[in-house]
Amino acid sequence: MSEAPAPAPPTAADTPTPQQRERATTIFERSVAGRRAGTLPPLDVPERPLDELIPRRLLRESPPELPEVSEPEIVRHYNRLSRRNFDLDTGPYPLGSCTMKHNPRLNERVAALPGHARLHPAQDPKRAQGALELMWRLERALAEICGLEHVSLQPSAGSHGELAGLLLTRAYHEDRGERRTRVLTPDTAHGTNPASVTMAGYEVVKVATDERGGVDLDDLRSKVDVDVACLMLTNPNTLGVFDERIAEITQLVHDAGGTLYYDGANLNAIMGRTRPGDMGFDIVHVNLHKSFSQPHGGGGPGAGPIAVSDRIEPFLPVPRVVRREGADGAGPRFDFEHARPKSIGRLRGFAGNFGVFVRSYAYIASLGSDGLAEASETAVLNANYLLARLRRGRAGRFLPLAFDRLCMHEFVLSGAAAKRELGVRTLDVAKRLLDYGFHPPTIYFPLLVEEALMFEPTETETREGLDALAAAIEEILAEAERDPEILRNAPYTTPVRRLDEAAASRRPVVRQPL
Amino acid sequence: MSEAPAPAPPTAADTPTPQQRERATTIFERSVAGRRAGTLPPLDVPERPLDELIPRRLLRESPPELPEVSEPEIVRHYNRLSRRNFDLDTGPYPLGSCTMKHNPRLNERVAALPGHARLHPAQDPKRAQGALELMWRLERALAEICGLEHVSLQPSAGSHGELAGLLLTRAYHEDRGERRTRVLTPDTAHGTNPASVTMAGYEVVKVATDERGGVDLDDLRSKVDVDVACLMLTNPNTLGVFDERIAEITQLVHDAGGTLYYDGANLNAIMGRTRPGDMGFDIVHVNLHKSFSQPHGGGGPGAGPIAVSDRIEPFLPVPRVVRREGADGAGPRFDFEHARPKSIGRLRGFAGNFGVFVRSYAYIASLGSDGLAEASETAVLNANYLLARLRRGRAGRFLPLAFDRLCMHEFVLSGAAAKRELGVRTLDVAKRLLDYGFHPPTIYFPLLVEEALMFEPTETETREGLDALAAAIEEILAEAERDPEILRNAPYTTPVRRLDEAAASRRPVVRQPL
Amino acid sequence: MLDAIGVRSVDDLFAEIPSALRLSGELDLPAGLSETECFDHLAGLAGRNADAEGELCFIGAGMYDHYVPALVDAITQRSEFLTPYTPYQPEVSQGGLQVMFEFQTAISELTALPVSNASLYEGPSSVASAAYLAIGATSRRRLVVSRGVHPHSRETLRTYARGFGAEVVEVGLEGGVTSGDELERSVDAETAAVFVQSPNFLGAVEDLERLAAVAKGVGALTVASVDALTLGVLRPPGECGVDVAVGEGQPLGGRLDFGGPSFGFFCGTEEHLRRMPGRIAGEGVDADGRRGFVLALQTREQHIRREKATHNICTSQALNALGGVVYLAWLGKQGVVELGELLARRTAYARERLAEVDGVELLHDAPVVREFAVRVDAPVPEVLDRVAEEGIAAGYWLGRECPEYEDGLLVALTERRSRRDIDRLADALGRAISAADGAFPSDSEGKSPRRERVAS
Amino acid sequence: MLDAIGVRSVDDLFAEIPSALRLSGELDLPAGLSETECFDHLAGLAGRNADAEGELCFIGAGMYDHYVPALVDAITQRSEFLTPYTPYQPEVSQGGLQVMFEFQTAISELTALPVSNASLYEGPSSVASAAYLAIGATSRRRLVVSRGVHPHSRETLRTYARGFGAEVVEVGLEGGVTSGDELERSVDAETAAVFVQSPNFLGAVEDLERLAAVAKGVGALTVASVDALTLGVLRPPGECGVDVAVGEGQPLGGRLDFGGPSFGFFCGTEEHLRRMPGRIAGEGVDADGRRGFVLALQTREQHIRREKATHNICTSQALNALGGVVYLAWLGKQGVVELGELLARRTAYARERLAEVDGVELLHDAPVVREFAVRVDAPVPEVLDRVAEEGIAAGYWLGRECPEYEDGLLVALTERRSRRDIDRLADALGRAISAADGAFPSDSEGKSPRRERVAS
Ligand SMILES: Cc1ncc(COP(=O)(O)O)c(C=O)c1O
Ligand SMILES: Cc1ncc(COP(=O)(O)O)c(C=O)c1O
Repeated sequence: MSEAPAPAPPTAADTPTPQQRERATTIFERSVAGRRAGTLPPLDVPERPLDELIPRRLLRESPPELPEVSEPEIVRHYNRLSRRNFDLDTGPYPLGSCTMKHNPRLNERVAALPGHARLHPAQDPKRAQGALELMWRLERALAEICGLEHVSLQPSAGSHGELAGLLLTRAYHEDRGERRTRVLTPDTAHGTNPASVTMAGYEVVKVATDERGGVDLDDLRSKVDVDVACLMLTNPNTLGVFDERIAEITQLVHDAGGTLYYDGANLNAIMGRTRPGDMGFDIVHVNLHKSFSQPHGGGGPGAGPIAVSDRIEPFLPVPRVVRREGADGAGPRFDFEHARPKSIGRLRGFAGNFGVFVRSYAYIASLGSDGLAEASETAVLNANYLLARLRRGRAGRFLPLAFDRLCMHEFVLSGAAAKRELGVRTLDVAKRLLDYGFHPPTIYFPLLVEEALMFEPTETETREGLDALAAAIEEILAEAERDPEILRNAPYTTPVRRLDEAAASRRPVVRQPL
Repeated sequence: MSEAPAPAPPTAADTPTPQQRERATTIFERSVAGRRAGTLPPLDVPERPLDELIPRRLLRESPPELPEVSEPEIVRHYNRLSRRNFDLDTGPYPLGSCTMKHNPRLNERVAALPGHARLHPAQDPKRAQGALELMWRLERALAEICGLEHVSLQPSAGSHGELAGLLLTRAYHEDRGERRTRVLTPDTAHGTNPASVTMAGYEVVKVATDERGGVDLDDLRSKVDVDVACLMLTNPNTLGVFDERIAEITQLVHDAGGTLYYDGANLNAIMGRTRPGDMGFDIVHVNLHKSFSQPHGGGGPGAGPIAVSDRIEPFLPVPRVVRREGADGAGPRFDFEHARPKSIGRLRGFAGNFGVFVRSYAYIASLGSDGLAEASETAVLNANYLLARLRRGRAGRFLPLAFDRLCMHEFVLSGAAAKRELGVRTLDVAKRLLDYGFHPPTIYFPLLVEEALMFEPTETETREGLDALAAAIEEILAEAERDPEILRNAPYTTPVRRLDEAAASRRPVVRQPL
Repeated sequence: MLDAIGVRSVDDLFAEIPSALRLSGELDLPAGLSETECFDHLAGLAGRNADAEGELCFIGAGMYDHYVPALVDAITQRSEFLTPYTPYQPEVSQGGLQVMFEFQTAISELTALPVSNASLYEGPSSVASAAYLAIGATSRRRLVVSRGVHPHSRETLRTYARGFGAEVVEVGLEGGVTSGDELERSVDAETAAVFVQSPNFLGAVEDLERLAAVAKGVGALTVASVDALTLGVLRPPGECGVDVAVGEGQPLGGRLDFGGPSFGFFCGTEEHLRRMPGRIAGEGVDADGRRGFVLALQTREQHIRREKATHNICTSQALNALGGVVYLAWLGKQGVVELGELLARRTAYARERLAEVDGVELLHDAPVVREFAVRVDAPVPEVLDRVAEEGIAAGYWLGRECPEYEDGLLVALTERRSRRDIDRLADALGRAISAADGAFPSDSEGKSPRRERVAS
Repeated sequence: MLDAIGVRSVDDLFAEIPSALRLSGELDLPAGLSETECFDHLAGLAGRNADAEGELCFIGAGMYDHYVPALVDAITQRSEFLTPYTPYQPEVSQGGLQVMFEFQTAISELTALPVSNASLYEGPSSVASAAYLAIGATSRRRLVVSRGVHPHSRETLRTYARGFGAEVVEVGLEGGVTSGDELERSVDAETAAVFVQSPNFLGAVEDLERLAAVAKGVGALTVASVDALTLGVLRPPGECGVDVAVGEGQPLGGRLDFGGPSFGFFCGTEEHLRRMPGRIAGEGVDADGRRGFVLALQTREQHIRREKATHNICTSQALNALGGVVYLAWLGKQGVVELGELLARRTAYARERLAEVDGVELLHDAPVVREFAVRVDAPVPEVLDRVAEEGIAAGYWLGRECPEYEDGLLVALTERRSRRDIDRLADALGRAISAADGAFPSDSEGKSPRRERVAS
C-alpha cells in the first residue's frame, strides 16, 4: 500500500462477481436424507426401549429437522460462508467505539489448552487453582489499570457490566436508606447506557454536550439533585474528546450523593496515562473484547468486568475470587467466596466468561505495563495521524471534524457538508468504502453529530493502512463530485449489493421454513 | 447445487474482480525498517561479545534481509494470499491420480497433541512407546491392506517409496549375485516411475498398452529377460483400468527373476476388494497423502510407506520398528532396530514423517475395515457415475472416453474430438472450468491419450457435486460451439488470468531482488 | 507522523489530561513477556487445574463434557468468523448473518417454537431476560419460579428482578419434579410468568405441558429453560404450550471453559417476536434482487431505541452460536436422536449401577435423561476428594448450592463416559464411601493423577 | 446412481477383478471408531510419550524444541493452504505459488546463495540429492564427506550412492572440526563433491571457506549442510565459496513431530539452477499483464522429463515450507540476529556450567553456537535415565549412532531453555553421574514426571 490513490473499483456498469452469482444457500438447503457427519460411540449398555425409561407423553414424536450433511459438506459450506465476511485479518477496520485491534494468535492457543478449555466450572476450587489464580491476577491487573481496587470479572459484556453497575448503585443507595430514581447520561452516550438504565429500573435524564464536545456543565448542574442515583460517562467520550473538567464533574455528582459510572469502552485511549478511579469514578466496566484483544467473533463473546471503589465493594456480585495466604509457609490458596450478605447476587451462571479472561490475561501479560501504555499512545497517535490526513483535501472540505480539536483514540467527522454540497449521504460514502476494500467507520453515531462518521484506527493499524484509507476517501469524494450516483448505488463488488434492512423488518423472515 | 446448469460466468467483456485489481505484493515488499512480530525472552546469561565466542571470520557481517513486519501484517498478508488459492474445502477437485478426498479435521487435532507434535525424534524409545506403538499399528494395517507382511514407513512420499523399492530390488539381486540393468515401466506410468528408475541407476524400458488399456502382453514378453530387474505397475493403472491379466503379468516377470513393484497411488480403488500382494507384487508404496487422507498441503507433506514380501524384507531400510512381547506378563515393548546387516540403509533422517502417520492412522482407525472397503466402493461408484453423466450430450461427443469400458476410481477422456471439431484444447476446457468454480481434472496425462482429461472424483464428493460438474462441462462445450474464443481466453474471474509458464522459465525470476 | 499532526511529541497529544490526573509513574504491572514465556506461564497455570482431559468427569449441573468435534474448532477459528464486529454492514457480513439465520432455524426446530434470536450471553441471564419480556408483555410484576430451575438461574433472576421492581416467588419440588399443587397455589392474576426447567436441576424430566397449563390458567407466560441437546428425544417446549424457551448452549459443541463463553438461546411464539432481546437475522434481498440476510427488527435494540429498547444487550455470543449450529449440522437429524437415546440409556445404566453401591440411594425416581441425583451416606465433599484421588470427578455436590440436599450428588453422563467408566465410578464411589470417616485431609492441591488411558 | 451407470450393484463395478484375486472376507482390521473414541485412543497413545511440553528437553541432533509461534499454526491450518494439491493450475494457486517465491527469497537471503528451490523432503535426503546434482554437474562419481556431517545424512548419502553408482569416502574430525589435512588427502580429480556441515554434528562451527577452497582446488563442488536458524549470526555459505547449501528446515518454526514432516531446503549458485531438484516458483505475468507466479523450469521435473529429470521428487513439503516462511517473517531481520546471539550466549553459559560438573568434560573446544558436546564419566544411557526421572531430557547420547563417542553427550539450547533450566540440568547431571553405578533399572516405561511449571 502506498500514498497513491487505490485504483478505481468497478461501477454500476460492471457485471456481478462469481460470489454474487452464487445464490446464498443455507445448510438446511444442502440436506439430503440419510447423510451424516457426526459419529457416536456404539451403545455399550442394555438397549432399553426409550418409553420404558421416560413416559411416552414426555417424549418427542418426530425428530427435529436438523440438516443431514456430511463433514466435507459442512466444511465447504462454512468456509464459503466465511469468505462472505469482511474481517479484521483482511484489512483496515476503523469502526469507531469498537476498538478493532489485532487479536494475537497466542491467545487462542492458550485458551485452547485442555487445562482451560476442558475445565468444568463446577470443579472443586481446590482442583482448579490455576484458573482461580488466573482470574485473581486478571482482577489485580484491571484494578491497577482502572485505579479502582475491587474487581468482579463476572459480567458477560459491556452492557452487562453497565447493568451490574446500576444494580450496585441501587444496592449502595438502598443500603444507605435512599431511594433515587434518575440516572444522568450525556447525549453522546452509547445506546446500551440508557437501555441499561431502564432495565435497572431508573429513569434516563439526558445531559447536553457543550461546544467543545464535553459535558455541558450548566446543564449538568441544573439536573443533579438528590434523586440522581448516578452519572454515566465515558472519558474520552464517544466524540474522542477528553473532558478536561472531569474532576469538577465527578465532584458535582458526588456532592449530591450520586455515584459515577465510567463506560470503559474507551479505555484504549488512556491506559497507563490516567485512570478512571483517579478521575473520581466509583464504578468502571471494561470491555475485554475492546482494549484487551478478545476477538469480536462477529458479535461476541466478550466480557465486561467491573472495577469499583471501596464504598461499592460490599455489593459486588458473587461468587468473588479470594486469595488466602497459605498456612505454615505453603503458597497462597484461591477460592470462590459466596457468602457476601450485601452482594447484589449473581448476574449469570458460574463465574464469567473464563475463556475470555484467559485471552485478555495473556494479552496483558504479553504487553506488560510499558506495552499497555505504548498501545494507548500509538492508538492516539494513529487516530490523530488519520485525522490530520483527513483534514486535507476533499475530506477536510466535505467531511469536517465535528468538534475541532485534537482527538484521543478516535474522532468523529460530519458528513453534513457532503450531503448538502455533493448530495451524498454518510451511508453512501460508507458503502463505497466497501468497494475499496475497507471496512467503513461507525456511522450515524453519536447521534448529536449530523451524518456522523466515527473513526477509530487502533494501535495495530499501520501508517500505510491509514494512508491508503485516507486516499480512498479522497478518491471517493472525487467520484462524488463527478457523479454522486456512483456512491448512491454502491457497493458493487461485495457478495451482495445494498440490502434493504427496513423491508426485511416489515415482514420479517427469521427462520427457514422446513 | 442441482442438475440445472450453473449460471453463465462472465466473459472477456467483463472487468477485473477486486482481487485482480490488487497487485500481488510480497511479504518483503511490506517490510518497513524497525517493525517486528516475534518477541524473544530477555538475555538471562552474561552478555558476552559474540566474537569472543566465535571467531569473527566465521561470523556474518550484515544481517539477512528478512521482512520487518508486525504480527497483524503477517496474518493479513497470508490470509489474503490464501484466498488466492482454490482448495478442496471450497469445491470439487477431481484431479485424477491425486485422490483429493476430504481431510477430516480430527486428524489435525490428534496430530497437534503435544505428545505427538513436541516429541523429539531422538527421545529414548522407551520414553516414546506411544509413538512406536502407533507406527507399529500403522505398519500392521498397511500390511493387511496391501497383502504384504513387512512394512517400512520411512519414505517421505510416493517417489521416495519408488526409489526405496528400486534400491531394494538392487540389493535383493546383488545379494543373489545378480546384476540386472533394466526396469520396465508401461507408457502410462507416472513420471516419477521412470525418474526413480534413473536415480536408482537402472535403464528405463517402456512397455506398450494394448487396445483395452492394459499391459500389451506381447510387448511385455518380448522385453522380459534376465537383465530385467523389475516391472513397475499400478493396477488399476493411470487410465483407471483394472488389468485382469495381472496374475499372468506378475508370473511372467517372476519367472525371469525380476521383482514386481506396485505404485500404490491408485490404492483408493481397491481397498478391501483385492490386494497387491495377492496379485503377486513384491513391493508396494502407499501414498498416505492420497488414500489415507493426509492433506496435500499445496504440494506436501506426504508419506510413502512401502510394504514388501518375505524375500525383500531383509533389505528394508533402517531403523525398523519392532515389537517385543513383555517378559513376565508385562505388556509388549516397542523399539527401533538398527542392526540389520542386509538393509539398504537409511533414506532420510529419523524415522519418517511421523505427523503424517498420526493422521493416517487416525483415518484408518476411524474408518475400520468396513469403512475402508466402503470408501473404495464409493470412489469407484462416484467415478462411474460421473463417467456415465459425461457419456451423454456434448461431453460424450467431444470428450469421449479414451478406453471404452467401466472404470475404477478414475477415468480418462480424450479431448481430441473437441480440438478437431470445436477448435478448443483440453487446456482451454480446463481453464474455463475455473470460472465455473471447479478445479479441473488432471490434463495431458497419461501421455498416450491425446488431449487427456483424467477425472478422479473420490468417495467424498457428493452426487450433487458431480452433477454440477457434469453440467458445467456440458455448458462449457456449448459455449465452445457458440464461440471458442470464450474458452481460449479463459479464465476471467480468477485472481490472475492465464499465465505464461514457458515465458517465466525462459528468463526465470526465482527470488525477489532486495 | 508527528509532523503531519503538527505536534512535537506523543505527550502533546495527551496534553488535555489535567496534570493532576496524569499517572505519575508506570502502571504497577509486570514487564511484558515474550510469546514463548507467556505460553509457558499460562500453560503452567492451566497445568494446575484438574480438567476433563486428565480426569474422568461426571460433573454436569448445567455444563457437560461432551465431545467437541474437531471441525467446530476449525470453523470457529477462521479469521473471517473470529475477528469481525457485529454485522453492521450487511454487504460484507453475509457469512455471519447467514450463520445467525441458520442458528435461529436450528434452535426453532429443536424447540418447536417459531422465532428465535441469534443468541444471548448464556443460560441463567437468558432466564432473567425472559422475565423482562414477560413483564413487558403482561404488565405484571410477579415471577413464580420452580426450585427445579438451576440455582444460578434463580439467583440471577432475583438479581435482575430488583432492577425490574419485580417479586420472585419459589415453588418446591415433589418427587424430584415441580409440585403441581404448590404451583397452583402460587400463581395469581399478578403473575407475569412461571419459570420451569426440564430436565430440571436434579435431572428430572418435567411435565411441561401440565405446568404450562397452570400458568395459562392465570394468564401468565410459561418460560421453560431447556437443555437443547435432549430435544432429540424429549418433547419440545413448543409442543407443550410454553411461550418462551431459553437455555444454556454449552452442550451444543461448546467448550467447558470453566463456565464460559458459551451462548444462551431465546425463542418463543410469534407474538413475542417484537419484544425479543438480542440480535435477530432476517432474510431479504439486495438491490439486484439477490437473496441476502440483514439484522432484522433493529428498532427493538438499544442502538436505535435506547432507553425504550427491549433489552440492553449489544455484544452477544455470535462465535459460540456459530459453534452451536456447526455442531448441530455435524450431529444431524439422526445424530441428535441417537445421542439422546444413548444418553438416556447410559444414564439409566449408571443410575442403577450407582444405586447398587452401598451407601448410595436415589434422591428421586422421576424419569431422567442425562443426569440423575443420589444421596450418599457419607460426607459428600470427602467422598469426592477420595474419588478424585483415583482420577475421577464423581459429580456435583448438591449441598454446595442447595442446603436442602447436603447429602446429594448429581451425576451427569455424556457420550464420552463409557460403561467401563461408569463401572469405575461405581467401584471408586463404593470404596470412598466405606473409607470415609470425615477426617480426610482434603486440601492437597493440584491436578489429580492423570487418568490412565488405554490404547484399545 | 447405479441406474445411471447401468449396473445392478456396486459389485458389478468390480467385476473385472479376477475372482481368484478378490479378497474373500473383510480386511482383518478393527471396526471403525467414532470421533470421540478415536480421539481418546490417539490421545492415549500420545500420553505414553515423554514430550517437550512435559519434559525439559535439551535434545537436539538436528531437530530442536524451538517455540512455534501461534500464528504459524493459524496460517498453515487454513483450508486454503492445507488442502490444495501442488499448484498445477496457477490461476487458482497464486497463494501457494507466491508463498514458494517468498520462501525461495528468504532461503536465498539466509544462505546468500542466489537460487533456491521451494523445498525437498527434509535434511539428510537433501544432502543425498545434492550428490545427484554434483554427479550430473561434474560427471564424476566420488563423494567425499566429513564425519562432521550428521550420521543420518551420511547414511542416506551411502544409500542413495548405491543407486548413483558412486563411491563415498569419509574424512575425520580434528578438535571437533573437519580435518583439513585429511580432506586435502581425500579429494582428487574424480571427486564430484565435498560434503560438510556447519554447525557440524558435534555442534562445532566449521570454517566453510577453508574447506570449500580445498574442494575448488580439485574442481569439486562444495555442498554445505547448514542450520538456517544460525545464519543470523554465522557467515552464510554463499559468502564462503559453497556451491550448494542444503539443510533441515525444522528449526524454522517446525514442530518436532518425532522427526517429520519438516522440510529440506536446497539452494545454490546461479549455474546450478537448471539442475536443481524439486519445484521452483518463478515470477511472470498474466494475459492482462498482471504480476503472477508460476512453477518455473518444469522441464527439469519428472512429470515432463521423466527418466531424464533432474530428480524424481513430486509431492514435497509445501505446507512445512509455508510454516518456515511465516516463521521467518515473524522472527524478522532483527529477530534472526537476536535469536542467534541469545543461543550463542546461552550455549556458552551452558557449556561452561556443565564443564564445571564433576565427571563432565568438553568433548571439543571448537566454537559452538547452539549445541555442544561433552564427555561423561559414567555410562551415558544410565545417566540419561536418571536425569529423565527428574523430568529432564539431558541431551542426545552420541554413542547411539557414533561408536567413537560412546561417552559423548550432545546438549542443545533453544530460546525455551532458560538459565534456570540450564542450572537445573547441571545439578541433575551432577547427581546422576555421582549416583551412576551401571545398574540402573532403566526400562520403566512411559512418560517422565511432568515438569513442574512455575507460574512466574
Ligand atoms: C461506548 C460504548 N459503551 C458500551 C458498549 C457496550 O459494550 P458491549 O457491546 O460489550 O455490551 C459499547 C460497545 O459497542 C460502546 O462502544
Ligand atoms: C500414479 C502416481 N505414481 C506416483 C506418484 C508420486 O507420488 P508422490 O507425489 O507422493 O511422490 C503419483 C503422484 O502424483 C501418482 O499419481
